[in-house]
Amino acid sequence: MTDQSIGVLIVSHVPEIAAGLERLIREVAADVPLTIAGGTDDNGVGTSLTKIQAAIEANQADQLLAFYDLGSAKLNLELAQEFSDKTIHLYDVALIEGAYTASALLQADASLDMIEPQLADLKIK
Amino acid sequence: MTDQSIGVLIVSHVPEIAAGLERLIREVAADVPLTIAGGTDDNGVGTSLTKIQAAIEANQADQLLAFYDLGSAKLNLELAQEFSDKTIHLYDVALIEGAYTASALLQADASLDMIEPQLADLKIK
Amino acid sequence: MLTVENTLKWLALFNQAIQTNQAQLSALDTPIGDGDHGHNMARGMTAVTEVLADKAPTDVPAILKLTAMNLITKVGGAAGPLYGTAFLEMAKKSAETLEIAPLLSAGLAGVEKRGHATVGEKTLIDVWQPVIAQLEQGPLTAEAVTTAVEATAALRATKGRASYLGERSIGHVDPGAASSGYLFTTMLEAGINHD
Amino acid sequence: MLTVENTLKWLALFNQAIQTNQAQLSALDTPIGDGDHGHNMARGMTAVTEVLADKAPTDVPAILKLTAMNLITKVGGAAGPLYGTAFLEMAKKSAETLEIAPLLSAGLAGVEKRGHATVGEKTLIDVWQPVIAQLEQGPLTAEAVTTAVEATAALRATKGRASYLGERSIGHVDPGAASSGYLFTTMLEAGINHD
Ligand SMILES: Nc1ncnc2c1ncn2[C@@H]1O[C@H](COP(=O)(O)OP(=O)(O)O)[C@@H](O)[C@H]1O
Ligand SMILES: Nc1ncnc2c1ncn2[C@@H]1O[C@H](COP(=O)(O)OP(=O)(O)O)[C@@H](O)[C@H]1O
Ligand SMILES: [Mg+2]
Ligand SMILES: [Mg+2]
Ligand SMILES: [Mg+2]
Ligand SMILES: [Mg+2]
Repeated sequence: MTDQSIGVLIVSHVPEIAAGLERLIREVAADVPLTIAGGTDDNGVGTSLTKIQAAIEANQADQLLAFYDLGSAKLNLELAQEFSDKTIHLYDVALIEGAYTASALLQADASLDMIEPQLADLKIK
Repeated sequence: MTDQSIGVLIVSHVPEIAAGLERLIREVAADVPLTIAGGTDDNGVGTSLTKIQAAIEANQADQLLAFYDLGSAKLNLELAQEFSDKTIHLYDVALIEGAYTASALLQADASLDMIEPQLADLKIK
Repeated sequence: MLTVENTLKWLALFNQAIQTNQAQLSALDTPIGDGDHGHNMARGMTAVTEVLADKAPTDVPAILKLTAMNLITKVGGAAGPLYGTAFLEMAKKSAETLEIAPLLSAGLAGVEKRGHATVGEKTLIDVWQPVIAQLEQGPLTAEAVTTAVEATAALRATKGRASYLGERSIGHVDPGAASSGYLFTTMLEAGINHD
Repeated sequence: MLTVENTLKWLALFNQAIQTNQAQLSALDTPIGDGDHGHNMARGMTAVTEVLADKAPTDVPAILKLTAMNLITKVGGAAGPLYGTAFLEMAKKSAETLEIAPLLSAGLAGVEKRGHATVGEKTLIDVWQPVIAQLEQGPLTAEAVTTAVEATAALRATKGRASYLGERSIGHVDPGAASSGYLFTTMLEAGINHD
């Protein structure tokens, strides 16, 4: 149903936000490869390069659309991007609204060319 | 430290997102009156007018800055707004980034006049 | 013309239709939404049915208001505040008239205000609007209702969850339009039509 | 000029300074951030110290790289990727030269790239940049370091958590600038200065 080669990666400072957003998205995008990294290694508020790398590896897709909440998550995401073989597209958009939109569109078989203009409207960072 | 008459109200379709966002905000805005309404009455994915009204009442402030994730939360928020005596300002901005910004600024004693232009930059709905 | 009797009959038939077609309504909500519209409406109408069985109000405005409050608080999705507001506005209007066209028209105005939506956005409004237009001129037919429901397939959604899909929302019937289809076909079954 | 000996001494002294001033660094992070900078840096430097005690590498590039990897993975806040990238770039550069000014300069370039930031944005960059400028011309003094740290109070933050506060970030010393202050005063204590 969806192009399994494109997946979604969610990075939040808080484990509950990442898990909750996955729950929200699963209702509209059951088949999209989606992995999350929330909080620090001990589930505190922050981000973890190790968790981000694990989420990248665990994702079945080899091309990822990545979303994050606050700036320091982006710093770690970009580090992970440099270390990874996968193609990671990083979007400076609203986390919840952006990840939801991209996932819903992927589920409906939209191409990256259709998704990116919609994400552009959500750019706030 | 903060103007206790202005509080923050968070409405999300998912209980975990609302609770996680409260956790994120508490790190930077310990003293801001902040209440949340997440999910349906049985903690499913959706929104509940009853939960929103309870969060409005539980908030110590009588002026609330309200943030939501998806459109159907806004429908319930506006109903709650009509039923409530409090002044509720509803912002069509990115949920996480908007509520975080407003709370951090309230904690730093910023006035509504200072907060609203910053929120305007986060408008995406 | 609404009476206590035909209003209660209408709501009972609408509840039955929703319960029977719950799976279909949720299936319509799957490709362009979150797949819960049937479940949401069934939860709301179960609550309405229970509360009406408990203490049946003896006037039309009270029945409509009780329906509204239960839909608002029990549905859990966008349909709750929307149908709830529709019944709330109909309840208010019913103090003034019991003719169906102006009542539904007041309800539609409530939906449009609540949803910040208008005709052509692929929502239940696209069924309410043609239904009311026909009722204002003469009797409504079940065929006209079905036609309006099916016509939503061609529309591109610009409100609600389906709007996130842009172009990809085209080709699917709107679930809220479908549940409103049942609202109007059961209204006809209850004998309520152009007066 | 970095040697294995003075580099290890520098990192040990920096760790001590961070542990001693952990509460002060977190306090600086409270009005304009989330109050964890001291905790973050202490966690990172504890990991660095443990790993260096475990197996002390015998060349400067390896020490710097090990420091980088532990800061990147253990700090948990923005400071992790930033200090980590700084040490990683210094490690790379140290294959070429062991002079301190060009090493720190490579580190600063890494921080600027990683943080998409430049001088004047109220970050650690506002300490690194004047420190390097002075080292390029002659010996660095502890006073110059302190002056640079304190000068961040007057700046308005445009990067990191403090940037959310806009005008309200003015009047507070930047926590990352303060921890970098300790990095450079301990560097002097370890006997590392303009060659
Ligand atoms: N803003 C709106 N204005 C009018 N109708 C809307 C709006 N948003 C959603 N709808 C209607 O609600 C229906 C979806 O209801 P439901 O599935 O119960 O809500 P949710 O999307 O919250 O899960 C849509 O099919 C559409 O007809
Ligand atoms: N984009 C950036 N560029 C440069 N420095 C930054 C950036 N973001 C944050 N910093 C620095 O990091 C410090 C905060 O570190 P820390 O408290 O550990 O991170 P966090 O904000 O994630 O809790 C700031 O005081 C600032 O010096
Ligand atoms: Mg739905
Ligand atoms: Mg729903
Ligand atoms: Mg911090
Ligand atoms: Mg932090």
